[in-house]
Amino acid sequence: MEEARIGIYVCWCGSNIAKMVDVEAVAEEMGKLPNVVVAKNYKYMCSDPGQDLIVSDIKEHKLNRVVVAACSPRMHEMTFRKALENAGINPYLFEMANIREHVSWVHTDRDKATKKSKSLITAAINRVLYHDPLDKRSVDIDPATLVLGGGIAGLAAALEIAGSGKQVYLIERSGALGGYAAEIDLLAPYMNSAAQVLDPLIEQVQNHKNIEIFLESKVTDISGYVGNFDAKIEKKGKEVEKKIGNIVVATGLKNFDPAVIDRYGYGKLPNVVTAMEFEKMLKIGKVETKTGKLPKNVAIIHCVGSRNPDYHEYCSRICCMNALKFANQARSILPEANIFDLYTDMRAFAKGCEELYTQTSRKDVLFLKFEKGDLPTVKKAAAGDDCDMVIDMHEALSGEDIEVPADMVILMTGTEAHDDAKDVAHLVGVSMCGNDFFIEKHPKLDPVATTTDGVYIVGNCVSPKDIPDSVSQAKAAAARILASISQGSVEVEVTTAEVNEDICCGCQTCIKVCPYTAIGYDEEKNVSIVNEALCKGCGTCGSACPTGAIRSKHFTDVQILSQIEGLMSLEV
Amino acid sequence: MEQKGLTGIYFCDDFNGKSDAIDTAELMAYAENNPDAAVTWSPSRLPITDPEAIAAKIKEFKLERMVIAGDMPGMVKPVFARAMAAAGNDPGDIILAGFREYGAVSGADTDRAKGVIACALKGVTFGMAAVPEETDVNQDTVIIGAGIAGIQAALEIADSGRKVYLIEKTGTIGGHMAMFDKTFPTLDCAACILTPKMVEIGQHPNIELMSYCEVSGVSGKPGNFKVKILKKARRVNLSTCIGCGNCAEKCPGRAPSEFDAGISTRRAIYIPFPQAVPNKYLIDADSCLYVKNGKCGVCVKNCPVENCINLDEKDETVEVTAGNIIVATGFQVFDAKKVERFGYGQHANVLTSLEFERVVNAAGPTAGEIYLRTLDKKGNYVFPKVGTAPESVALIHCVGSRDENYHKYCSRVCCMYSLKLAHLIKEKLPSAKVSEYYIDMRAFGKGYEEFYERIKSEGVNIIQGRTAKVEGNNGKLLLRSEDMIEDKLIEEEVDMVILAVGLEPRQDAAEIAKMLGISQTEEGWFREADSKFDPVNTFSGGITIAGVCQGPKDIPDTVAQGSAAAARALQSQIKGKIRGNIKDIPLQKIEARAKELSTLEEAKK
Amino acid sequence: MAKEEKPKIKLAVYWGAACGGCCVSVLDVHEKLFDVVAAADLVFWPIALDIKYKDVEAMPDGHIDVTLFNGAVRNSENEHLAKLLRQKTKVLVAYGSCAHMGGIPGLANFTTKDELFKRIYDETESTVNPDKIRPQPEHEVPEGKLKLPEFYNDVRTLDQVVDVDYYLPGCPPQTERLVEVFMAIVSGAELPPKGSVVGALDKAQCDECKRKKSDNKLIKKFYRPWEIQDDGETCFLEQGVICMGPATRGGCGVRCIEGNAPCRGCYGPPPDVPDPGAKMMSAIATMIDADDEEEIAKIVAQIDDPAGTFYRFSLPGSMLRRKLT
Amino acid sequence: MSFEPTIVSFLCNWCSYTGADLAGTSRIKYASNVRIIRVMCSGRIEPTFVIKAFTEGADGVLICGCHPGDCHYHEGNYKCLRRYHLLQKYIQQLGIEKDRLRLEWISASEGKQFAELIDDMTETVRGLGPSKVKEVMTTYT
Amino acid sequence: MSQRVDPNLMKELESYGVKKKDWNACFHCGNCTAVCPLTEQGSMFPRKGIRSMQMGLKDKLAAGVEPWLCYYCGDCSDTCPRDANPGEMMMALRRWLTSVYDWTGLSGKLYRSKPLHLAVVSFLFFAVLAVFFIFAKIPLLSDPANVQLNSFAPVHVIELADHIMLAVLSFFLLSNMLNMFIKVVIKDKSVKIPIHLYFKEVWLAIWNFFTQWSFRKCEGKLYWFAHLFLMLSYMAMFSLIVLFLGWFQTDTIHPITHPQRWIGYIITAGLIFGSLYFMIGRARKKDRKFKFSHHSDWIWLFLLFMIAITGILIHIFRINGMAHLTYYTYALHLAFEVPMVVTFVAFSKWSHLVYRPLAIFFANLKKSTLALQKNR
Repeated sequence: MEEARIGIYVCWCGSNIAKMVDVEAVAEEMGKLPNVVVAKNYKYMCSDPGQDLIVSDIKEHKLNRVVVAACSPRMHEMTFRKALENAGINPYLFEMANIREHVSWVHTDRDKATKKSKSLITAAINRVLYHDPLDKRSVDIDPATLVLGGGIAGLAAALEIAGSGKQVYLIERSGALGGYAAEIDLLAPYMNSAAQVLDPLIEQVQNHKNIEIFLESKVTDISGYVGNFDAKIEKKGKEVEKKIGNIVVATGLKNFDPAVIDRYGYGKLPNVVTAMEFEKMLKIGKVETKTGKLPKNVAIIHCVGSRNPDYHEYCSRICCMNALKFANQARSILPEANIFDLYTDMRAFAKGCEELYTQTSRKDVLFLKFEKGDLPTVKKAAAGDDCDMVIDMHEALSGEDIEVPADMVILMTGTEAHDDAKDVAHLVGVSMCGNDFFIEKHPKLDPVATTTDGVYIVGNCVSPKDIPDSVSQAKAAAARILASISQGSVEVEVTTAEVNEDICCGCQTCIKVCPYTAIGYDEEKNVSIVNEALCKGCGTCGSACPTGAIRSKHFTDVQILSQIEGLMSLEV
Repeated sequence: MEQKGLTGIYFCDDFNGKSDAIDTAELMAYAENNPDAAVTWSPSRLPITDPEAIAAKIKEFKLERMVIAGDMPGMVKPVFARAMAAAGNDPGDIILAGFREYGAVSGADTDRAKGVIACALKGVTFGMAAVPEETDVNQDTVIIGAGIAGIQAALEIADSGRKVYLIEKTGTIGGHMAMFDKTFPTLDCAACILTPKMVEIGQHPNIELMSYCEVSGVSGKPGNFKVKILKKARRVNLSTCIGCGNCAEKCPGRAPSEFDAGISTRRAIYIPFPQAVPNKYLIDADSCLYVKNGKCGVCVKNCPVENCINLDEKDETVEVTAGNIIVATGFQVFDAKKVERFGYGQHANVLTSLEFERVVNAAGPTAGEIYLRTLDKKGNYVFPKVGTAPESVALIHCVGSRDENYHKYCSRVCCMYSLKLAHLIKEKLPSAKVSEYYIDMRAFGKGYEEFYERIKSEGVNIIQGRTAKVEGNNGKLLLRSEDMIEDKLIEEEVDMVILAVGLEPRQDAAEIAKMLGISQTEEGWFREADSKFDPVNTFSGGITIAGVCQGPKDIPDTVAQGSAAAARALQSQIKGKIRGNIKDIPLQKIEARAKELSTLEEAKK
Repeated sequence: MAKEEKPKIKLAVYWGAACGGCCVSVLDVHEKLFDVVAAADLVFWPIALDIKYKDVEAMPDGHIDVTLFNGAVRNSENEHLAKLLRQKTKVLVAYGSCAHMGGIPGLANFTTKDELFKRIYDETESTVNPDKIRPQPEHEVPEGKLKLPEFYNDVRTLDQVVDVDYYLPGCPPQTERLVEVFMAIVSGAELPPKGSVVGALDKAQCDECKRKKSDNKLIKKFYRPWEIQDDGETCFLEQGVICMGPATRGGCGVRCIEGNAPCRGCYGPPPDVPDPGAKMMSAIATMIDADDEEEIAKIVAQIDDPAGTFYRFSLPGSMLRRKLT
Repeated sequence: MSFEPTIVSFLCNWCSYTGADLAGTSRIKYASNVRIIRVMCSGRIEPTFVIKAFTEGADGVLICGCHPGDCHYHEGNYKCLRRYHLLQKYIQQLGIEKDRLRLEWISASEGKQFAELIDDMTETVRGLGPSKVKEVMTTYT
Repeated sequence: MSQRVDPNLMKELESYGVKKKDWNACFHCGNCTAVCPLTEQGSMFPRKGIRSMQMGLKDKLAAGVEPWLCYYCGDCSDTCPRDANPGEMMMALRRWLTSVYDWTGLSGKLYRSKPLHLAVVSFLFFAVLAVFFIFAKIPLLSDPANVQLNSFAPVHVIELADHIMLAVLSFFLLSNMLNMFIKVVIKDKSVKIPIHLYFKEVWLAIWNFFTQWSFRKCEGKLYWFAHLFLMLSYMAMFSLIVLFLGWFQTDTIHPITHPQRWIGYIITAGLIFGSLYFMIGRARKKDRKFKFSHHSDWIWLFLLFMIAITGILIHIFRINGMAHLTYYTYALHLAFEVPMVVTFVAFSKWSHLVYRPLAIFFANLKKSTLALQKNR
């Protein structure tokens, strides 16, 4: 290693630092430390002249390392790194000492503040000695995208990406596109026709020159990393291999099977139907009991399988609105019938939904509340009763135990993850939460990305949601993918971890430590391998490695240890 | 058409009588004159309540297909389905011609409504027929509003290497999210997750952040907009200000802090909050003594940088060109003063939820301590630096929402943020009694129901029953509610009441809508092109909407929309072409295209 | 014969604060001893040869080519000999764990000289010492002054007393390794840089370990080896048994693990690890399969003696080399 | 002059360092005894660093990370928490008072809490007196 | 045993003036109950009543007294987030309850059919006139200074008629009250009221009856005053006519200081003020409580008003010695009075005069009983 030649620059920040820290004395003293070639102080280091000062010193004094003592690196680390780059040296041969936010602005004793500044700068000098030049790296992105699932979210993502002229492979396990939306007649809250909007979408997808559709297919294997995945697709026994850059997982949901809830009598009482079954009746215009009569009393029961720890604790989000839609439709098709809606909380939260709730109640739909955990029971009516079934319930808003007559009971079945969600998760390398839904990278600010770069999760496989929210997510994923493929490459983290293969003993402690599945295991060499395209540089693996084989670049053991030495060197 | 059989059309709504509505009579006349319609009905000619009668009519006219036209024709579709089935037809042959669905909501949209009818009669969807022409697209994007939706959209597009003008009305980006303490249901701190994104915006080479700026005019056409931007006089030079704060120390001007939702004061020269981006000062003309009286200039004297503060700076207007515009202007909270009986503005400790967010925020005026608000010497409500903690707090849901007297819609986030606030109170004041009064608990999202259960188990008293009134009572607040589940009347005395105020469109939403030529819903939210499949597009080409300006939503949904809007822009930019305005397509063109499509369809069969 | 032409090297072996096992390990070379003797002259080996300290003192500086110093430095005699041998030796090798990192005797650094003496001279069950007599370093007798080596408060590693050229770790070092190293020196091959660890691998134990390993290192409960029925096949850590293998140099031939006992770490840490136990502590703690603070504390409580576990052979050689008093 | 302890503090970049910066931008005053070292994640902090700080003469060591669930890297702070518990047990075995090592969660908005934490820890450590670690480890008896 | 939900009850209730747009708008937020100044623990309305209406819990509704406790200030309707008009629903419920208590079924018929009610009123109106036409002898030589009203309508005859009417209507009213008692108290097995409480509570009931004290909690003091003044005037008029007609209806014109004169004036003022206040309110429809009017409201107010007006006219004519006009007006006066009394006192709106205090009485009884049980 060439001899270190360090330049130190202490900023006044006007009076912000200078008022509390004797910057001149600090600079002078620091100048005496070994390897320090230049030590200067200046009013505004971040200003253009301040940066120019660094650049010219680097050139003049052949500096190969720079320390700036000024404000928080969160403010200006990038600024100074750029200055180093301009001067022709690697931007990572730089360290900042924060003597504003952490010293001058928070302390009141000038001597102490000055002393603290010195030790912070000494630490920075000690650290920068061990800095390595690091290079920005990027990986090329294959412009093709794999979309798993041909439901509404998958279609939306595929169209958005293909619409820009990029290749999409759309995989659907069933024989048709459209998913659950294709089975629905009308959509709450505006009661528009699902088919009228979905059919053209499907047609567009089918006729799109950039979309290759694989029906009755599944992906059997995915390997690689962001920008460079290889997918094996099995289509009717034949295997195809595709190279892709990104993956959108839109595998959707399945409906809860109400047969497991004994009290609702599904499967035993002929006129207890699921939401999907009722949907079919509406579609063909025949809302009739099994004996072909028009029902006089229709009861809709919410939260079937949802909001109940025995089945699923979560709320399925879409059933309330679907129930209101059914109530409306039932009223329309059966003008004379009594319609009862047995709910827990009416979750009419989306645009236009509260209005639908109001509108529905205006149509003489009687809403009856049962409390969470105090479910109604459906039973056959006594012989001679003028209805087919009666529902026993405790009505929470009146406090009464009541029975509700019913000739048809519609169970608003909740949604749940597919049985094979685990396989999909394993295939694409995403994690799952307790409910078998996939986990997003960040539930708030990154709801479609996953911890695996290049793999996006959208729609109902993440959590139950309605069509607009699914579509938004699909397009959000598309945006991410479009941005990266239009760049052609994606920049990867510079300060990643790296494995010293001469030391690594293959204990595999690090592998599960990584939240990004960036570490793999090379069986042949018996060492761990860091996929730097996936690594985010948190350094946790470096700390977990028992042999010291993993190095967290820019936060290496020796850098931090010598920083500590520097910090303490002025203490008695 | 012969082989397809006869088509009947039914107008289920009659708009006549409503001002500014589409003229139903004109539409019916259009249908009657359309050769594709065998018969035209309306409720006055054929009542909608009797499926049997309709079936008989269908048989009588030998109809094989029905078009139902109206504002929301889906509402009556099932009755036709039954009638069609009864008449021996396939209920699948019912076509909805929904005017609202295609944005035909007022008399001005009559032509579009006719187009919808023409397409329906031809058996094709309007969306397929009404395809605007494509034009070249400018690669730059203008984003209006730099809340989390705007930030997200900007980063998505800028990361693809394209230029973004991010225009923010206030002095900093971050929007409402920056004001929050924690976010539900994960309870992560808003600043921790938002500030890195804000910093990224500030440092992104492809983003031109224009804070303290407003869009003052838009011209041009999709793909090539000219956007006039008013740069409000900041009076502090953005490039030389070092953010030291010396100027503010001695500034005599005071105004309520916008960032603290008005519960603290700031100087006339100020930085909206310590982590603002850009982290530079600005002068608020309304509270600056120099601007008002022409003398002061204390800030200039204290500024260590030469010529950084220019008190005489004037507003200026610049113009940028862009191919796409993303509107992410967000919302404002409901003015709780409107509900007099909750006593907001009359009692010191009736707070809005937004105010309380600032109280409970570690970076807020009380540094996160929950204290009771008191009166200062001048008679203003202030939060003391050290004060008494409330022993009991009540949260009231649905303030201004779900109420015919104010806003009919549900604001979507209040239930959850109220639960969150209840949790934060319990966390900071474990012995405090916390009650929540709600109508329906809308815990619908991922992890929300679980969160609700958790808050219940933390000892928060959650009561189903809307609070009717809050009255002052010897320094305490007495509120009255019916606990509908426990069947009792609750007259609770508490120290503090937090009103879960709803979200409403910004005051200037109409102005922006007009400027951009996009439409609004009755409530004032921006209207999307398709409520289901195109939630961010508008009927105006090149203009997308994202976030709460389109309707209330929580952070993840807003972020998703921000990205989705970016996707629309990116798609056109990558392709190099963008679709024009749907509203500009002449009726004849739609009719012709519908005919063409239906012929194609026939040919396929 | 060319071999004859080469002068024999002078070899010394010394036994400091140690159990003697290291010396035995030298003897364990068995028939190879002839090769050794053929190549080297043993000039000093208290356990085997009657050579007085005075004889050593009389040697000129640098007279001895190689000294294998085993055992830690516990008393003034050890220190004296360490310094003496350093003076007389060209290549001083810290031989075995005790000289290298302090070894088992180093565990005495958890206590003090006074406490030790109190226990040994007053408190053990077999002790009768009503007058609380302590060993005296010096004692006047008619014949003159009698001297006993002074017992130090600290146990020290060899390199804490003198400059060390090489380290040959192990408790005891594997004889094969010794022969290899010795032969390398004899053959005149280029020696590794000063301060290197020799006779051991850079890679840790796991590299040689034949047990089945996976990434499934999540520990809900720690077991002492006798608390669990070892399946003989799976990685000890994956069974919840603390094994120092991943943080210990290989080279011993994973003898303990082969014998179905977890590694205790006698070979010391891999290269570039500043503190021998801290890395393993970090790794082990990371493996704990709990996020809840209470649960974590409960699992950690199952490790009775972390310092003794992770620094069994290396306490004096670690950063926190002794207990504060 | 009363004893002025030196406290070495390891802060994660995303929450705690930002929180400490916020204390600065908000001009909240606190004791000058703390010396901050920035790491990307509290999951990077390993026992070696803490031990090193003590042997170099630190009277106290403070580790700060994001609140549980807030970690920028999802779960690094949990790893830190686990290490902290084991480390505590270890240093206590060697006679270092447990109050000399602290782990606290500081979010980006908790500038004031950070300042209070520093003041509090400074006082605690001051009460414990100077650490003997450096002296003991460098003097052989 | 659980009750069967019956949406058909609503159809019945709609015929008593419940509006469809009201009852099906309610989404149960509890605002109305909480905003009502009269609700208290154990007696909560209007929401629960609305719930029972929606669900068709007929027995529960019939046994409830809550509708009677409401004086209809309109707060609930003003603040209802769904504009469901709970106050108006309470009003309609009172009509329905009146018909429930009335075993003859007449009440329900009058309430549900405006033409029928108008027909009955008209019939009685003309019947009275006919009776006068047939039986009354107009003194031929009328002395302008001495109007002989008692010759035209002999006091004892009128008094006799009064008493007969009193007996008949009292029978109906009392039996309805008994019916109410059975439905509200006897059938309610959950509360066993000790006899002594009846005596204790009755005083409070009487106090309430004469002051409508609980009404004062509602906002709008003028409303309370008008209501109370009208009620007291009516009560005074009623007792004068039924018990002291001989004293009240004299041919001698007393001086203005005579109690007969000023009592008469006060009563008339009360009737005029009250009925005008309500009629103007109902005509303007501005106030929430007056927005919707049932035909019974109008018929009743009109009759009351006409009774007062004709009363004044009789007096004026009599003082001025305008004998003929006095006699005709007197006939008209009775022609208004009789249908009012017959249709309203026992079968329609005016019966709330007894039902409401009775309801308060019953409610208090139950409350005290529960309090007693609790203390024990």
